[in-house]
Amino acid sequence: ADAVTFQLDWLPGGDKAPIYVCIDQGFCEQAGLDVTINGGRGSSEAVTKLATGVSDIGIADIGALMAARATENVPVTAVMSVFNKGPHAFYSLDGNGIETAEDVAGKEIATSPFTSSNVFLPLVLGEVGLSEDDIALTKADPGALGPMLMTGAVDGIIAWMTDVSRYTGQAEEVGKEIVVIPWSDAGLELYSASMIASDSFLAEKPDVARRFVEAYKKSIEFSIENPAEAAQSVANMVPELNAENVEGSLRDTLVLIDNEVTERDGLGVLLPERLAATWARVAEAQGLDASALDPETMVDRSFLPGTM
Amino acid sequence: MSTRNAIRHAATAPAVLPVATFIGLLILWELACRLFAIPSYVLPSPSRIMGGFGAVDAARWFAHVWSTFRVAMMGFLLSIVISLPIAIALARSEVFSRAVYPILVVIQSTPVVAIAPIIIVVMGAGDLPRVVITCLITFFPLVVSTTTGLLATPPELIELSRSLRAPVWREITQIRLPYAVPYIFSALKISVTLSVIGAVVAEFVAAEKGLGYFIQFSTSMFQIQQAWSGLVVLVLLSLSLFQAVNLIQRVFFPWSIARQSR
Amino acid sequence: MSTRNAIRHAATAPAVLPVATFIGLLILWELACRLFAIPSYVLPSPSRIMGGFGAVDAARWFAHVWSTFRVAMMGFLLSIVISLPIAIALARSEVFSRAVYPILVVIQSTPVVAIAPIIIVVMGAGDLPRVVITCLITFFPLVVSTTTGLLATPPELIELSRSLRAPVWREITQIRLPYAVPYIFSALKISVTLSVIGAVVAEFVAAEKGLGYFIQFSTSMFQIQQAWSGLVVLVLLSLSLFQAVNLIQRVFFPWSIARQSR
Amino acid sequence: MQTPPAISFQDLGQCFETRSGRIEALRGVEFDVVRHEFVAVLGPSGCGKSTLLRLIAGLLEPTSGRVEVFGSSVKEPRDDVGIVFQKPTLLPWATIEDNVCFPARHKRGRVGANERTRARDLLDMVGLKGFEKRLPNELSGGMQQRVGIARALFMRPDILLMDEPFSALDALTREEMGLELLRIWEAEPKTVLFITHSISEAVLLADRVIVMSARPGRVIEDIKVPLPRPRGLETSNAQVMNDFSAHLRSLLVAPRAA
Amino acid sequence: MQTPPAISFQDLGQCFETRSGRIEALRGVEFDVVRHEFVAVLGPSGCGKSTLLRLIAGLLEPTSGRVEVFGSSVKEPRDDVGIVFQKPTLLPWATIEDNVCFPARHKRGRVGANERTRARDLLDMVGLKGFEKRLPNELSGGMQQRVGIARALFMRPDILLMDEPFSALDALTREEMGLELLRIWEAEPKTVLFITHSISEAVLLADRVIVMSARPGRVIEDIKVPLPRPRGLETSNAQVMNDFSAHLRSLLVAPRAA
Ligand SMILES: Nc1ncnc2c1ncn2[C@@H]1O[C@H](COP(=O)(O)OP(=O)(O)OP(=O)(O)O)[C@@H](O)[C@H]1O
Ligand SMILES: Nc1ncnc2c1ncn2[C@@H]1O[C@H](COP(=O)(O)OP(=O)(O)OP(=O)(O)O)[C@@H](O)[C@H]1O
Ligand SMILES: [Mg+2]
Ligand SMILES: [Mg+2]
Repeated sequence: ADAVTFQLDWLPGGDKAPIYVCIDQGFCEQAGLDVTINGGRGSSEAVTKLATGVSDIGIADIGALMAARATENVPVTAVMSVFNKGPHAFYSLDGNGIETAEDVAGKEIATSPFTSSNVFLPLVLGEVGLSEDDIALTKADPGALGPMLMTGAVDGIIAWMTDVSRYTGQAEEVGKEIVVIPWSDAGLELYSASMIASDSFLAEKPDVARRFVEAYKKSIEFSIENPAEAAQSVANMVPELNAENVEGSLRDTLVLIDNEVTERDGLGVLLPERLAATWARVAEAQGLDASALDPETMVDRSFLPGTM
Repeated sequence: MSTRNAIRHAATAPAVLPVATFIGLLILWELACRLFAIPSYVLPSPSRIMGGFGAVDAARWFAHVWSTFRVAMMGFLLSIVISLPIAIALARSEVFSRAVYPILVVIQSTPVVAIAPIIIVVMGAGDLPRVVITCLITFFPLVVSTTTGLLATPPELIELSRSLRAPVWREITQIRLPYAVPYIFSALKISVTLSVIGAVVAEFVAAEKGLGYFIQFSTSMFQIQQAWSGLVVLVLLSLSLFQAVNLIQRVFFPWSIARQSR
Repeated sequence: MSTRNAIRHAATAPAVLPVATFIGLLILWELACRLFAIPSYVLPSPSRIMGGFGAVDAARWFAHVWSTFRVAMMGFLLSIVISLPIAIALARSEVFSRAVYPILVVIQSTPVVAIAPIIIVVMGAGDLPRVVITCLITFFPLVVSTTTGLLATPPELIELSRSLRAPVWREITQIRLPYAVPYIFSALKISVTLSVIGAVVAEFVAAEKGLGYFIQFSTSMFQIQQAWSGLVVLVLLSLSLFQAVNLIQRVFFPWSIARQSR
Repeated sequence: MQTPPAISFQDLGQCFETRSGRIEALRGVEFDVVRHEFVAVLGPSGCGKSTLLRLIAGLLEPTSGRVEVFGSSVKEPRDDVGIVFQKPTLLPWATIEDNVCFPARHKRGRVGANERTRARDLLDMVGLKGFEKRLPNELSGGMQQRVGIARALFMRPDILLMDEPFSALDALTREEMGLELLRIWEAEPKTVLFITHSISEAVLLADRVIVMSARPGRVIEDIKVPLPRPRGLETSNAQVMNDFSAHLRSLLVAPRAA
Repeated sequence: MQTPPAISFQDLGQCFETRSGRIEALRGVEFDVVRHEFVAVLGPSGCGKSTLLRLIAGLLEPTSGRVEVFGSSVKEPRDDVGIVFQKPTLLPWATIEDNVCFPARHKRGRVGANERTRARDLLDMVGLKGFEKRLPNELSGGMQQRVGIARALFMRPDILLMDEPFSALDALTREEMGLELLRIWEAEPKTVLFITHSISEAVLLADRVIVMSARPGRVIEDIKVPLPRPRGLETSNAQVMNDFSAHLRSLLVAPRAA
């Protein structure tokens, strides 16, 4: 079997289910692949590890790859989309008076210091006619956001769609109900988590890469159809996780993978227009020169099965 | 016989009081959690934390503890091995000291997270980068304290050594180092707890197991009780290592422990 | 006059050598980056890092430095204020020492990230949690070293004090503390660099400015040169604080610096 | 007697427990020192003289028997006792003058201008004029010892305990300091317990001489000095003195020979 | 003379620079010590005797003039010189026996069985039998001083420098130790420079006595002791000795009175 090192952009969890499904359900083995999973600590770190050849292929926010390509020209290329929507959202509690994105005006909102959500915040506020000056923003450790919301220290928080079930659980413990406002509903249309690979891997082992992408895609489809089994696969491989929790976050995550955009464009597809729109948003949000990168140069769609 | 007695005495006598304090604090904590109905994702009560231990089985716990312990110890020992010669050189040579001290401060004050990518790229993903990170976090107190200790030797004893025309390294091993022992142990106590912190930080940056990884992982998965149970184990590990250093000092360097004078 | 001279002498004389070392290392670094064509996202060359300074304007730099400096200093001073009485109590009372030392070790070895949620929930997201985090990271070396120093006083001098029937606090302030000064400064040197690390860690946990925030933020935006320029400033800040502690010792406690004997 | 003795030992014994066994330092020591008496203690090295002094000073608790000062049992150090330690025991970071003033600073927290003057006078008296601002490590052994003497006199103690105060001094300085001590003792009467190895010094200075045996230390002679006061340098040559010295000498030789 | 003197001072001067000004400790010191001579140095406290000794030992560099040992200028400590320091200077963590063996351990890294025996013999000789395994802080002042003497003799040095070695000893122990020293000196001839404050001790032990003036220290008398060898306790009572002592005494008093 061919060895492949797979790079996560964060710690294992329900949102990373497909790669565990791939191994645990035998899709990788069937494709003649021997996959090792490398834990990650953020998208930028994952990009660096791919660029330096520590890993072959992996998952990271495409915005991070865009920034990295624009500033450092890293030898990493996107091959497939995984989340075709941004995962960012406002969370609030029922009764805090936040029902839509417009309602955050004048409220206290907490976010974690280094999440990619922060760069998109001005854009989503702009979509609803607000600016950052209209909200009181505090930055605190991600672990503190839930407690801050539940204890009433803030009116709302910025977090990802992948955590709906967890925040719901926290709210239940104090007898409250959660309100989630995805930014995609407020007009922020973009790709986020994507499969990216090091250029040398793609150039030297195109066949392995192609087989891997295919097996991965199969795993995503399996996860969509059998979330409970997929969750069990994760729990099998990561004893610190229990299947119930994993299933909750996997179900939250599937919304970003399998939705109306997928229906329209197909699973894993990186459409040039949406890609260009994503880059425009990223460039605007991070203050990068929009002409510094042609997003088409950083994708290679030839590895996605069925497109060629 | 006498050494064994010393070990037994040193090991048992001081255990009662801290244990009592701990039990008292645990009870207070449990009561506070119940009385003020503190949500468990802010601060779980001890009884709920106990539940967190069931999250993974004993073998897995052992693997986490062993991984952290191994990295902490290797980093700690490496930093001892590195610090001693550096401290000796710093104490011996004013020039070396001026040239090298600032570099040590630079290394000490560089946040590990900022240079983690290089460390990992250069050293791969095995134990090595973690041991190096631990060592980077641990070595500075050892260097500073040992240097201070080496220089604090009474001048009369240095004159004695000089008058005997002993080789310099014997002046260091037979006079300066014994004199520096209280300083060195004071630094070892600091460094041994830092070595656990260092291993944890290293696991935050790059690891798939270990108590730091377990805690961070559990936190990011919102498994707060599980995270706290990891924290409890971590703290116990740290305490044991600290007490081990204490014990070593009591048994092998009893003269270096200043007695209470009243 | 004499104090001013001492300051001038202490400040200028030792500066040449470390500066020379640094310039040498910078040149090596630049050469290595060029010769081995190290990608700048792994390790940018000094010349490229210089470019990173232009990323934000001087006022913004100042705001970041000031924020980190302020938190580091407040945490450092707070930990001095806290450590001294604790160290005195630990040195005075065997019982207190046994009961409290383990608790201090627990506090020291708890990774800040693990308890960040409580700290933030309890203290909000202002300067307070950051100062507290810095203090938590800084206080332990001070406590351990000061305690060791207080207990290292020669017994003859303690007898002198007892024979004078002085109040205990004068025994501490006039005999034990002066004797502990070398130990205390050795700990201050460790703690002052830890205080910068502490402020940086605190900024990772809760902040919108400061050098730690800037570095982490730049890294997460893949602005590697910018991150490194932040790192350079951070390290310079740390070095200056370290040298400031050194200078204070040289000027105000010259007798506490053991002279090189050869 | 109505008024209690200044110092009184009752069947005093002292043992030290050490890693390698116990040492019996003193056994059945029993004698009194009357108020304003000047008593010299002689005895072989290691016989427990310093231990005796630390017991009176309240720095050590007797393992058996009693030590009383002015009729009350010694439980802790007293204000009215001044000590010259066998080692100089100076604060290395303080100037000589500050070392002499240290008792005032340490007991009361401040040093008055009068006290500074007194310290300088005492330093002058012990022959250290001009060294007020030096540090202890800039002084010779004998000079450090003299600082210790000045410090003990500084607080005008009722009882002065002196542990071989003149041992590091040359003969001349020693005699000068001895006569100076007598002058002070006559001007401001105080009880003095004076440990020395010099028979002639003991005879020159003391009202009474106590001779101790080798370890475990016991009192083997307690004898009044039959010389009139005031005494001066000429006393040292007197025939009485020579005879008396010879007697003490024989005592000190005897126990060892036995 | 063909063979160079064991020790030779040539117009030696020594100044110390301190925070609060310079101190002139020695000025124009000039004398020789012949091989195997036993020379005693007398002088007032603080006159520079210890400084003189540290100059010979190579622990200090003269600020002017020269110090020679066996004809070569002293640049650093020498192997053939043994020193008894004025303070005992023992290693607090080592037993008494280990302290005596320390020169061997420190110079060569190991201590042979013979050497341990020698250390125990020396301890026996200085009256410390039974204290081999104790720690320095369990000993009295005089006992510590004797450990220092045993340590200096341990390496059988050619030149023995002794800085008030017997100052903390009682008269009897002092005489015993002095005679023991003479015995060793006669059995294994060596050059001895012996600083003391006791005129009678100087006269009893030395071939020659050097008398120094108060600071800055100069040689004011350099005189042979007119007593035959071997000497013993009876010597101390001899008439010659008394007269000679009186002469030295007058010398020591004179400069101060002037
Ligand atoms: N802290 C101690 N621990 C153990 N033994 C001690 C201690 N202090 C003194 N001794 C022992 O007690 C005995 C008497 O000691 P002390 O210091 O009183 O003698 P001394 O008469 O003052 O002698 P010297 O004239 O030599 O100073 C000695 O044998 C000594 O070994
Ligand atoms: N390290 C030093 N720094 C400054 N001055 C010093 C130093 N060592 C000695 N002196 C001075 O030199 C002079 C001679 O000192 P030294 O110790 O040689 O005297 P000494 O003859 O041995 O006296 P004693 O008999 O009291 O031991 C003294 O006045 C002393 O103050
Ligand atoms: Mg004594
Ligand atoms: Mg001297």
